[in-house]
Amino acid sequence: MSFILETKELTIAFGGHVAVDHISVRIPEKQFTSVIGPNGAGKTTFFNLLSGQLQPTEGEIFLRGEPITKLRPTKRTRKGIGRSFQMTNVFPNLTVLENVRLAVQSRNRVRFQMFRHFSSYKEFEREAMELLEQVLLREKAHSLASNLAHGEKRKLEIAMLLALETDILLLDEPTAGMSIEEVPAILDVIRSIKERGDRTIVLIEHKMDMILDLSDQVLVLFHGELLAEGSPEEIMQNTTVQSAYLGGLYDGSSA
Amino acid sequence: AACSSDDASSEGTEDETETGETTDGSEEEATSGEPIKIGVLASLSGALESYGKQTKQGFELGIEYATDGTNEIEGRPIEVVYADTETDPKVARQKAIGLLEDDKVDFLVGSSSSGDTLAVLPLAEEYKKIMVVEPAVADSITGKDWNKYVFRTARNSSQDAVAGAAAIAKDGVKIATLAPDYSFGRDGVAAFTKAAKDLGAEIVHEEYADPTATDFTANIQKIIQSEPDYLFVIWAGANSPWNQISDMKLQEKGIKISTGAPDIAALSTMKELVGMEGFTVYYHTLPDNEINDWLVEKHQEKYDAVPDLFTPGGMSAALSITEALKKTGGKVDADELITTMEGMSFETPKGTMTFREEDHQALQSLYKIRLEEQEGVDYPVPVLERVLTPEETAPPIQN
Amino acid sequence: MEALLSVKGIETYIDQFHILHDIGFEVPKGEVTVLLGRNGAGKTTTLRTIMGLNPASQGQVTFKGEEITKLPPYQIARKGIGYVPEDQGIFAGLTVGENMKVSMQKEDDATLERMEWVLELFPDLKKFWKKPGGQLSGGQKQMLSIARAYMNENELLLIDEPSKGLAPIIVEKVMESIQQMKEKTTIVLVEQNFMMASKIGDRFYILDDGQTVHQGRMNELNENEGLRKKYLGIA
Amino acid sequence: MRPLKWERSTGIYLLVFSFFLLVPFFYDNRTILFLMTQIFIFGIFAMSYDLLLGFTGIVSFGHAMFFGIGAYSVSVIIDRNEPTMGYLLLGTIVGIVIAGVVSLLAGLLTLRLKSHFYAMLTLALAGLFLVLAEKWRGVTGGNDGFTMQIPEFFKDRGHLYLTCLVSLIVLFFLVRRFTQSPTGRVVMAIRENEQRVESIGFSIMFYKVAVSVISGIVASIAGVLYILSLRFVDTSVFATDVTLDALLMTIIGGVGTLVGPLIGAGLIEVAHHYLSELASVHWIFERWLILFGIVYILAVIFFPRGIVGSLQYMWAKRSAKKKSSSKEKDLAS
Amino acid sequence: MDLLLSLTVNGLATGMLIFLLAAGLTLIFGLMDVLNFAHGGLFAWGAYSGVWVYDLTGNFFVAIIGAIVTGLLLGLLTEYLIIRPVYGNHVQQILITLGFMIVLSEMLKVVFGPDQKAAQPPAFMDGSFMVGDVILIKYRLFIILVGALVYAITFYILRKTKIGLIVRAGVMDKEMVQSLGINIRLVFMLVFMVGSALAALGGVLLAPYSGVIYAEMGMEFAILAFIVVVIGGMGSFTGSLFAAILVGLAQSFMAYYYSDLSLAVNMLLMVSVLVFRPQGLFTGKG
Ligand SMILES: Nc1ncnc2c1ncn2[C@@H]1O[C@H](COP(=O)(O)OP(=O)(O)OP(=O)(O)O)[C@@H](O)[C@H]1O
Ligand SMILES: Nc1ncnc2c1ncn2[C@@H]1O[C@H](COP(=O)(O)OP(=O)(O)OP(=O)(O)O)[C@@H](O)[C@H]1O
Ligand SMILES: [Mg+2]
Ligand SMILES: [Mg+2]
Repeated sequence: MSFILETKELTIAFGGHVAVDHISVRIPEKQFTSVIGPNGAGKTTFFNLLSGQLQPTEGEIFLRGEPITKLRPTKRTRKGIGRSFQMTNVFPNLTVLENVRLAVQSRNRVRFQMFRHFSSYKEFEREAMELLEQVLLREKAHSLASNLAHGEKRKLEIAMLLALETDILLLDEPTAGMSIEEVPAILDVIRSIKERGDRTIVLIEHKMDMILDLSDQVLVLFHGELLAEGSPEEIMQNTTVQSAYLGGLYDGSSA
Repeated sequence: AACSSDDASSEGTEDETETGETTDGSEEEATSGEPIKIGVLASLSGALESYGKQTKQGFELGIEYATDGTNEIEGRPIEVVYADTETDPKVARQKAIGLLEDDKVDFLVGSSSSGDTLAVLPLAEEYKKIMVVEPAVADSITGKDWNKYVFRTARNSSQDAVAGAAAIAKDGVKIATLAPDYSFGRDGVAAFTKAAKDLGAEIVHEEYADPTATDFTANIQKIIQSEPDYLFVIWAGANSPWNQISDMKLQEKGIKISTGAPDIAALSTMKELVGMEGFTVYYHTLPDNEINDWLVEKHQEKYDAVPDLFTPGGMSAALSITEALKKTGGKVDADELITTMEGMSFETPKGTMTFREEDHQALQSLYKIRLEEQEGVDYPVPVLERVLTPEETAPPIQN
Repeated sequence: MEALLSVKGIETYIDQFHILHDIGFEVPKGEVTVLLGRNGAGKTTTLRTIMGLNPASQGQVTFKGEEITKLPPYQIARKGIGYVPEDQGIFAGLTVGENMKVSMQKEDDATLERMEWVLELFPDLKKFWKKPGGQLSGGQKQMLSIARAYMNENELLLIDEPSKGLAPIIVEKVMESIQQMKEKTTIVLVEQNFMMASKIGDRFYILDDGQTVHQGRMNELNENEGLRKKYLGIA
Repeated sequence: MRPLKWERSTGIYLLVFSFFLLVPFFYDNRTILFLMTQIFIFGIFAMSYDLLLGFTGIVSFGHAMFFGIGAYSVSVIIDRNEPTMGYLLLGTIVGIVIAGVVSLLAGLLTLRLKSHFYAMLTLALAGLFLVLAEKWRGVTGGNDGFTMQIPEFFKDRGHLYLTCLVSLIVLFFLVRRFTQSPTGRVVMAIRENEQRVESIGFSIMFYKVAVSVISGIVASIAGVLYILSLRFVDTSVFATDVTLDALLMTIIGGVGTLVGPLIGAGLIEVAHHYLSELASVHWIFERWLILFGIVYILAVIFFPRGIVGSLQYMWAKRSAKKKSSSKEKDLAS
Repeated sequence: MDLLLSLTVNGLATGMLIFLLAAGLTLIFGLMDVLNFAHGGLFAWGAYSGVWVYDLTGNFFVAIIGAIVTGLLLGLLTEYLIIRPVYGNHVQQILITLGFMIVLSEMLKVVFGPDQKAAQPPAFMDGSFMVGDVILIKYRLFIILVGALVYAITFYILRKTKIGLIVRAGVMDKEMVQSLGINIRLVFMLVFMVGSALAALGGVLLAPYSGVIYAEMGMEFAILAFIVVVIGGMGSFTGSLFAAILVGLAQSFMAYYYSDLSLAVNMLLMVSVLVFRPQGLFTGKG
């Protein structure tokens, strides 16, 4: 198994508070890795370090063996690390379609084209529409992103990530706040990517059934440290994880 | 205005012969009875509003005086159009164009700020119309940026400076200056320094302050250290250093203050400076002549106040135009007017003024004064020490 | 039992968009009423309409027999209605402590007591007392938002998706806390976590496209698979 | 659908512009032509401001700086040499280069930081330029300023009018094309959410600095034209008032609409012109500036998004209503 | 040594004066995040009404109260008519407050006339005394005192009450604050009124300091106040105080040692703060 992403002693401290504490992990290529851990364990921060939103105080990050620790988010995205955000993070006063189209445009590396009209890039629009279709947001294509309901924004977030077609997808609680009826559709999208087998997916979730269903590997963070690492089944059995994270709700396999 | 000097009347005859040569009877006919239009540019709003209003009121009274209330010169009625420049060169130019094109004025008069005036000067040349500058002071108006259509009834910076020097400079007197750090202050000090040195004085220190400053103590401190006999202040902004000069006890340290006395509103901020020797352009009690008496009386009657610093200027501008028109027989041809006005002397509330031939700057009297407290007046009153004659205050020719 | 809150024939517009068409439901005192529905069904807008944040253009909201439809939000809040918004509404620049302080309507013993209880419930908040709210993790923000609403003696709490982003163990705590409060406080809950909704809910309403399309007691829904399938698409 | 709509608006613009192009051929009132010229010049200037504020979300409190740079470059170079086209061109180029360099530096220095640093830095820089113009008296004449000759060609009222109008048209279409290009869209996304733009793979600095430079250059061209129309320069071209004018024109017309600033410039100049004339109509209007202030206040109340912005909004609202009501009908039937 | 002392005292006094001018803006712009270009107008109205009351009563303290009352009333009016519709929207704030600024300063001319007016300190504060070779101007000492007092009171209120917190919270999320049962409109209105009253106080205190008041003074000083608020770190009262004193001292020392640069001193100061401490001298609260 080859590893696409690797961190070495990755650490970040905010003032005195060490949010990510010497984490060394390797993310296997084209596999599905989940990250779980209690609130405030450092999961999102870990993502922020991987995608370059934050600079580590210590440690290094490698992408396919190449150090990327110092690169800005832009560069990392172009090198193939795409992410979605836990707190919805879209372009509020642009339409839904335009939000996604910008991501498509970025993937197509149309960056400094100043003299052609954007609408002459028909294929971008078509692609964006297809993505919106996938995440059940087609109807809202021409609404402003700020006018979406919460769950709809989450879907848009995912569509934007998919549009980038990066090799690595970092998903931060993609289905939080999504309705019970619509989660399956989103899960299907994620699953189909997984099944295509050409992408590396890293997922943060608190919904254990999803984790169990999808993951090849699970990382457990706790107070910024890597508490455990292993297959989903192993993790579920881990008593520390149970008491610190799961509590009583997942003692068996409740819905 | 009947007592024009001889050379003026001789010019008058010259004119007649000239018109005689180009006589065109029908044109003569057409012009008479048709109004003569004068466009007056002034800051009627904004920071210089009160100056602009003084000019305007003075001008109105000037026309009234010159025409004995008939508003007619040589059989032609006079129409005056006032335009507000808002102390913005762009607006000044826009309004001037409006006056020249739409109102078809024959003369331009103005304006309250040097910038506005400079922006309009080229139009005078372009449209071949006489422009009488009042009360803008920048030397460059009759200097570098001058053209032959430009006449100025206002005194310029150099005249002020010369007058200021004449008021205090003597052999061996040590003088320090304080001025705002922009061209008005810098040019003024340069001219003052020259004039003062010519009179034998020594300039021991030149201090420049931020024109918008509120705190002058550091500047004053430096002046104190230079130990002058006099501090000559050139100041124009609304914020003023007077309070602090008195707080810093300059007078007690034997440093006498001198400056140009401003308009009445600003005089009221100079209570601390009673006893000061300086100069002024005008205060209504200073000139002693009929026109001024008339002005004071009329002004009082009409506006319930005495004329202020720039009121006689406005009047002088009007009088210079009417005088010239009388000489040309009501004709407004610019070239003719120029020859008429060059060297022309005319009577004003400030006595006789003469347009110097070389740069069309009106030579005029200024007044050496002393500020005194007076019963019933809530500001220090400029009291005449000596009239500084036009010859004495004649500035260098700079164009 | 008398309804503490009743909503009748609500029509709400946001700008030119007609969002709610004829929403109506009753919230009996002492119960947990759950609003269910797809994304964009209008759940959040309903809560906001009750709070006066998106006032209804038609219809009535009645609280304790008094009409509050047209009141400004702060008066509605002062009548004893607390609100946990969907986006948490944390004041990012204020510390956790300041966030709590701003939300206290009174600073009496009862409030301090409740604060102690809340901090025990969510020890993280105590730990990060001086941290700006904006720097908290997603789940911590959610805790803070819930904690703030618990600070006042409310008769009615409107809670929008409390479990979102919370670790299972915390979800459990939140559920417990709601159970504990039920004696004094009536609750309207919007919740996508069906497990949680079904465990603590007494009564449910299903919204779709700005309308109430179904209602009933929670245990009916728990027992009736057909109903669940029909309205929620889950077995 | 979209390109079609775009074609139509271009057509309308062209129609309006060509109307203005014809004006000097049948209407020869110089006052009005001068007023129109000023509108075009300040239209260009306000448009450059809109590029910053409306499209990129960057606030500048010192935009006058670029205007002044253009103005002084041309006037100093012409004044020191000959009033020929060659020197005019040279002055323009010098102005553009200086404006470009200054905006580049200002952008590089502050655009990494939160937006109001750019505002503060430009405010300070504009202040320093003003001091420079004041202090470098030998060249600039200080606060009094100086008059200068201009090439014969521009002394003709019609020529000047047409030059300003043509510059406006060309710059307008260029800038508009820029805002509608893929790059322009990225710029708008930056306005919405900078951090997110980075994480979809665009580097924001490049875009922000680029906009800052383009805007500075366009503003300096406005400064050049201003000098041609005024034939006089003084330090007031660097004054905060000039920046505020651009700001007001942009806001009144509608931020982020590009035509808005042009209409705003027109409205403000025309209102100014005619309101100030009121003063001579009746003494009651002596304080006509109050009316002018009230225009601003009313503009915010009746056109909260600016004139063009509010019209667009109302238009969108109406079509949305139509849509939703037709949808309701569908449901009913 | 005497020189340094004298420059320092005078710089300090100027700084305090600037602080008084900026204090209101710290509340309105720093705390409430309202870009109020009409602030200078409130300030000028304070000066004019104060001087008017002084001329009427001859009592300086009554004049101060008069100015404060004017400030409160104008603040009420401004908030209600002008600011209320545009909270949270800087773009609209700029336009509407600039418009209102014009109205305010023109109204000033309508009511008090267009001329500048003289203003003198009351007799007991007029003049100066010498300590050694250092000249201490009485009125400046008074300004330092009032400045310190205003700072202390405002600081105390912001620290000890929830008002500061509520305003900051209200700026961040108005709806949420309301949902917590706070009448944020009322709070904003009160704070705005206090800010205006502080502006008016600054105005009336400036009058005898510079000896003259004029309608255009508002805009001139508003820009200075704005600079102070920004370099002080938006919304920080302590920051504004320090920034103002820094500006005062810099002006004083520059005027003495490098008077050629005194035109540029504010701008240079601002540039250096932007370069070396971009977040402002102090951040946030207090
Ligand atoms: N910018 C920041 N400044 C200071 N502290 C921070 C910052 N970002 C995160 N933290 C702290 O770091 C810790 C980890 O936060 P993080 O967002 O990574 O948690 P998480 O594991 O994603 O939690 P959750 O499941 O609640 O989203 C938290 O205690 C948080 O308060
Ligand atoms: N500000 C707004 N302007 C226009 N439309 C809006 C606005 N806010 C919400 N909507 C629309 O109103 C509908 C209802 O939104 P609401 O937020 O109430 O849904 P919800 O049921 O809470 O959804 P979710 O489960 O995703 O939170 C959605 O279709 C949404 O797009
Ligand atoms: Mg997280
Ligand atoms: Mg919702």
